[in-house]
Amino acid sequence: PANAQEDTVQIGLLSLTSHAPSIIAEAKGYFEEEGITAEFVSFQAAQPMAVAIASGDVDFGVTAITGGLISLAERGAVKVIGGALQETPEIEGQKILVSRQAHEDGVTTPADLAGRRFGITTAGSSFHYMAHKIADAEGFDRSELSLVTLNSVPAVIASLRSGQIDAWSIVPNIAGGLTRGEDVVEIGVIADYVEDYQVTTVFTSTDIVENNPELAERFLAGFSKGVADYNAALVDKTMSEEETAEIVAMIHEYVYTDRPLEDADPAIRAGAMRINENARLNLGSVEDQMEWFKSEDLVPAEATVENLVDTSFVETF
Amino acid sequence: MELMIENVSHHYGETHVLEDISFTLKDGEIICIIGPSGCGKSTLLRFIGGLEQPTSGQVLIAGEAPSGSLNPLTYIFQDFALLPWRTVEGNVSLVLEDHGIHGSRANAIINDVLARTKLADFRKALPRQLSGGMKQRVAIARALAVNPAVMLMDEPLSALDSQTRELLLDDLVELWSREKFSACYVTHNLAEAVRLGHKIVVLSRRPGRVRQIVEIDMPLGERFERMGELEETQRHLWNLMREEARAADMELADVA
Amino acid sequence: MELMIENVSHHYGETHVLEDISFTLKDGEIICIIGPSGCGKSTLLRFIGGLEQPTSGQVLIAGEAPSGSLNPLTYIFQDFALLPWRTVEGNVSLVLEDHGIHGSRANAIINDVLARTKLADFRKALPRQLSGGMKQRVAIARALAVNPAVMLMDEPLSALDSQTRELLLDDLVELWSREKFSACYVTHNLAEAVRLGHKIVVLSRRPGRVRQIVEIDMPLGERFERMGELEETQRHLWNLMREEARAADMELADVA
Amino acid sequence: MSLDTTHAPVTSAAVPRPVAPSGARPVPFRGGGFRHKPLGFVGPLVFVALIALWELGSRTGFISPIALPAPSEAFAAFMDLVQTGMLWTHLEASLYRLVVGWTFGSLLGVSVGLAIGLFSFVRAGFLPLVSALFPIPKIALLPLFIVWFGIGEGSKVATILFGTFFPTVIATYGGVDNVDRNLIRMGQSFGLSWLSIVRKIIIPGALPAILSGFRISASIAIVLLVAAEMIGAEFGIGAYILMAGALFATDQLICGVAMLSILGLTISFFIGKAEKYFLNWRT
Amino acid sequence: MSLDTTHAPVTSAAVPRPVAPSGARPVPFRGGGFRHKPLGFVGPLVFVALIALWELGSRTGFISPIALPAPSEAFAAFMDLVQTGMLWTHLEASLYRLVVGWTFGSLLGVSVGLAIGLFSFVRAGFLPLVSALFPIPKIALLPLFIVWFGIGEGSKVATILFGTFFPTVIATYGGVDNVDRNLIRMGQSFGLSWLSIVRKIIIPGALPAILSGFRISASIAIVLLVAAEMIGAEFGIGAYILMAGALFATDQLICGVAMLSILGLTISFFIGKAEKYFLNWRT
Ligand SMILES: Nc1ncnc2c1ncn2[C@@H]1O[C@H](COP(=O)(O)OP(=O)(O)OP(=O)(O)O)[C@@H](O)[C@H]1O
Ligand SMILES: Nc1ncnc2c1ncn2[C@@H]1O[C@H](COP(=O)(O)OP(=O)(O)OP(=O)(O)O)[C@@H](O)[C@H]1O
Ligand SMILES: [Mg+2]
Ligand SMILES: [Mg+2]
Repeated sequence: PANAQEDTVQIGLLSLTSHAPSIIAEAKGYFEEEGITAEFVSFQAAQPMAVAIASGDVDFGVTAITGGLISLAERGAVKVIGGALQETPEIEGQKILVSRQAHEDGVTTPADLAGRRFGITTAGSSFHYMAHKIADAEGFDRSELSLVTLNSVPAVIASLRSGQIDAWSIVPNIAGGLTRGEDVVEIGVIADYVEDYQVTTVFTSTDIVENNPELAERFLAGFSKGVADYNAALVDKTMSEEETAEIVAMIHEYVYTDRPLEDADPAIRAGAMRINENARLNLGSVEDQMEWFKSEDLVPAEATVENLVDTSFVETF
Repeated sequence: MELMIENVSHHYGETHVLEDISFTLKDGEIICIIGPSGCGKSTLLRFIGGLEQPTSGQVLIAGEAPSGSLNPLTYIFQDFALLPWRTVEGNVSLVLEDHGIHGSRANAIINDVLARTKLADFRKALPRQLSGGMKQRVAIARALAVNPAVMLMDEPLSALDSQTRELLLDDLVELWSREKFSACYVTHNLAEAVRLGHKIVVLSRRPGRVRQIVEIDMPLGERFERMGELEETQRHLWNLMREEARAADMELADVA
Repeated sequence: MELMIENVSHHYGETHVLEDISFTLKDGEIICIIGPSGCGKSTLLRFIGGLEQPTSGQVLIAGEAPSGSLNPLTYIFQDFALLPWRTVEGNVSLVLEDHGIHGSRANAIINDVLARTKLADFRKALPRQLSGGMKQRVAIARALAVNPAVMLMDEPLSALDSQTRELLLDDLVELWSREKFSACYVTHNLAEAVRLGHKIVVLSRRPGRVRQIVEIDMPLGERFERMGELEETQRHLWNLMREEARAADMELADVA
Repeated sequence: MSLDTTHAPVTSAAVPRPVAPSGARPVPFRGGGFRHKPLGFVGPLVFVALIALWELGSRTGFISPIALPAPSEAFAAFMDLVQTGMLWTHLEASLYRLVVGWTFGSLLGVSVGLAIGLFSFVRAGFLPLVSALFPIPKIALLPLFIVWFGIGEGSKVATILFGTFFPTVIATYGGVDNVDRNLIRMGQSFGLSWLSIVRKIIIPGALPAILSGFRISASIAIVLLVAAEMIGAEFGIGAYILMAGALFATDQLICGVAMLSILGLTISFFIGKAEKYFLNWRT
Repeated sequence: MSLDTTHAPVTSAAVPRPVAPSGARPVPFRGGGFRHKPLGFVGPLVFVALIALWELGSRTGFISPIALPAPSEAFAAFMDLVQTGMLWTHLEASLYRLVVGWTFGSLLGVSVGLAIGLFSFVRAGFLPLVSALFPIPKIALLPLFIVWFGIGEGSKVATILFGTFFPTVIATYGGVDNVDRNLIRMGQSFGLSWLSIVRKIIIPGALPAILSGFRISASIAIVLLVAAEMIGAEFGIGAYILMAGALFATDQLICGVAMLSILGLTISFFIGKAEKYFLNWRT
């Protein structure tokens, strides 16, 4: 519904394809249709983005559920209002990778990961969660995975390629880039360990949820149109090649900017994962993640899903 | 204007520095204070100038300072105490500025005192360009600029080599002859004391007590020519001090 | 052993410091070098000790150093040059260690020289605990430890107050009387020069030239008592130097 | 001697006392100010007052819990560390890195600094290099450090080593340059060998400067601890702080930061002691 | 005067020349060493040699391209920056942060330092605080800085401001403490007012220490640039380096690091000039 009122919102962005819906929505004028002028704020990592939303510097963002996010939600600063990236059975999902060295050493299935070094960015990150899920499912103790905190994705990549860590798990488009080289081998998929994993969510500040819920609704509306285009173009591939190329070009404005479009194009297209239509949220997955955070003492024991999620905006399941 | 030092005693913490010092500085008179190292001469001079206060006893002023004296009690320091970042001129004007003397009035004073100390050519020089003797001349010029009633001089020549010292001693005598300022002149050098002092106050080793006050009547202007006659006084002073000086020299500083 | 200074001239970059200096230091003789500030006295002494080399001319040694002399040409410095982190004893042993003298042999030497300089009680003291006079005594003890043939002294007393200077002057005369070392003694102080020198070399202002060599025949031991008689020599030297000293003092250092 | 009348010696007791005329007044005192009264009690007082105010602000909600946790919460986080025994694990890991990195950085730094101070050729060749490399932030090199030294202790120790090396070099050669030239000349005049002069005069003379260089390099080492523990550190105070930052556990963050501050003060206290001990010859 | 024979004045020309006996030999020279010959050419030579060796190592594959890019590649990255005009964008962003952060940090630091140096109460209260806060790595506080100062220029400038504030405080009060007490006493003895003494004696006297504090704080500011630009910076040399690190673009990384080094040298050159200008009164 077109709105007379114009609002400027700051949207936090990481240079990842999973943030494409916002980019598309902005470029195609979906936000404008909702009376929203979107401004993007780039971040190098999800954690500062969450803090920036808590402090009111940024209005909306998309990231994985992390300890930092839950911690901020517990303090009444941020709320998850929708879902984004999710593992679905029909689409290629996150991969489990090992270094060539480890592979030759006999790590050929995730069950062999016991006693191996698994790279994560920070404690309480999605990588941390996935690692423990693997351990739980394969039936070895979580402590048998030795987790190496490397603080940034590039550091993890460098460590994996040089064999300084044995394993990692990551979204398919990055995984694809790595396994194409010599140094990294894929040994499994996360979907086998986490069912319908809600990888990333849309979140905003509690202030907006409480005092300006209508803005959040309009944002989600614009965002959802971006999601629909993204899925059509890159996941379901139902769009014409021409339109798809246009979408890819839009994404390239913010992602893989360091390479020319020709090089970035395949990287953007490869292994795109589904983003939930209408920003639907898999509450079951969220609950499972919350349980895991609590079991690992990464969030206060009194943390609840109710404090984290506001279910009034989107459909949950 | 007269200064009276009355029963001054002083302790620095545990150290007993001065004990019951009394003497009077009359108008136009130069008193030399001599005594072994560490006997409290500099401390005493700081009391006289009001820079520190003694544990007991007091320093009194009687009579009015001459009109036009901006700073009746004026120091000349052993280490010159010139501001290294100001020129000769700037160092003199420093002490005028706070009395609101600027511009041509200041200029006139500066010209006058630099001429009297033979520094007219060095107005724009920085202290680092000057020899020790010249630096002390600047300090004297600065002191003259405030028209002092009493000059308080703490070993003003001891940082200079002996030839320069000789030259400045002559200059001091000449300055005094023109304008009879009073002065308290602390020194280790007995020759200086007998050249300059109307009275010589001899202090004992720490705690400093007045051992003797020696008066010399010979006019200052004649003393250079008649040094031979003063030889005996000097020897007398040396005999008074020799043992004390030796003992003071042999003292171990009790720094842990 | 004799030292011959032959036609020594020197430039530091553009600065012409010394010009054609020649004289001879005989065995057992004390030569005093006087001259205005900056005329190159210290520089000349460094040439004599082999610490620097003149632009032209040379310094020659004739004859053998007395046996047992570890360091024939030995300095005593104006600023004492004691290692502040070594005790009195350690400062003396410093100059023995490099000659392989350790343990009881070193101990015997140290005992001897400390006794001769009246320092026996201060063996374990650190320099910072000592007065200036005591520090210079340590430096003298250290010099005596190497049994020098010639002592090279650069204003050894000028950092001391005049009473201490007087005391040390007596000690130097006493040391010389017991053991007739030769010495080159640089000083600004004419009184010191006439008290200690067999010959006094008077240098002119920079570039330093020999203006005159004055000989004094009176035995050193008698000079303190007969200072009056030396007054005239001293005055003669002062007349030689007065104008030059004044001009040297008035020089502006040409530091930009 | 007609004019020169030396009075008969009079003892101090007999020195005539001046009698103050009626108009006499004390000399004005003008030596006040510019001197520091020791007010040791004020420091702790200010600390306590600040912390009390902060706690009060947090309790009343004046200070938002997002902006800053209450000091009591930070203290609770500390007690947690103590009770779980993690304090020692973290401290041990960090101290190991600090000690190894700092020791080797300092040893290397002192050696290179001495060489620069003693040999013209080394100075001319290395000094520009040192000046050029000094201002490089070590944190910028972390990606390379991972490649060069791996993600184990190597890169962490190397970060600290590099950080401490340069200031030590600079302090050391500065110290050598400032050794009293007269002492060196004295050594030469007594015919001391080159080695003796270096060992007995130059090194002790440069020691004060070297020690104050240690003070600086120690504080740099602590600052670099966080950067060093960015790469694959499970334990360590820096890792603890980074984890607290990632989880936005501000209580733990403040607790970790306070630990670093205390560690810094402790080290500087010990260096102060070392200075007292080694430099007791200074006035 | 029988024994005291002053010879008739003889001019220097007439001074009898000693004649060297045959056995005479020159005094042994022992003043060598411990003096620095200026060997200005060696520095650039070493630089050039090192870079040539490095290039050679890279070309021949002796130095793995993962470990270190060839200098020529880093230079190519630099030329890229120049050609795309990004150099100025990055430089401008970084310089703005440096200048603003450093200026305010220094101004505040000098003011607080003067207060600590002049007033016993301030000293007793603040000095322990300064010592406690100084060793805290600013990077540890980044999460809080985002909350406090936002993700805009605020937090970047604040990082640099905090980093420069403390060393400036310490340098300044140290400078005030070291002002020759005799000069202050001289001022008092001439009856100068408190303000005159502070303005005309204490501040100029502390200036050398303050300027050398600036030198330190400037290099700290550069080191902190990378940390500051970790938070949501699109442009800036630090951001460029971080981005290069994230992409493992080692050529860009080395290029950025070299730019920081040059920036550091440039700033220290200018501070040297300022010292020459303001402290020309020093010997
Ligand atoms: N501010 C001070 N605090 C403590 N002790 C002091 C202080 N000033 C001086 N003293 C001590 O008081 C004694 C006398 O010092 P003072 O400087 O007055 O002696 P002096 O006679 O001038 O010595 P000198 O001849 O060496 O100049 C010395 O022992 C000195 O250590
Ligand atoms: N190493 C040096 N390099 C350049 N110039 C020097 C050096 N040493 C001394 N000079 C200059 O040489 C001149 C003579 O110096 P020297 O120290 O020998 O004089 P001096 O007669 O001992 O003076 P003073 O009486 O002040 O001790 C001075 O002008 C001095 O500045
Ligand atoms: Mg004194
Ligand atoms: Mg000299």
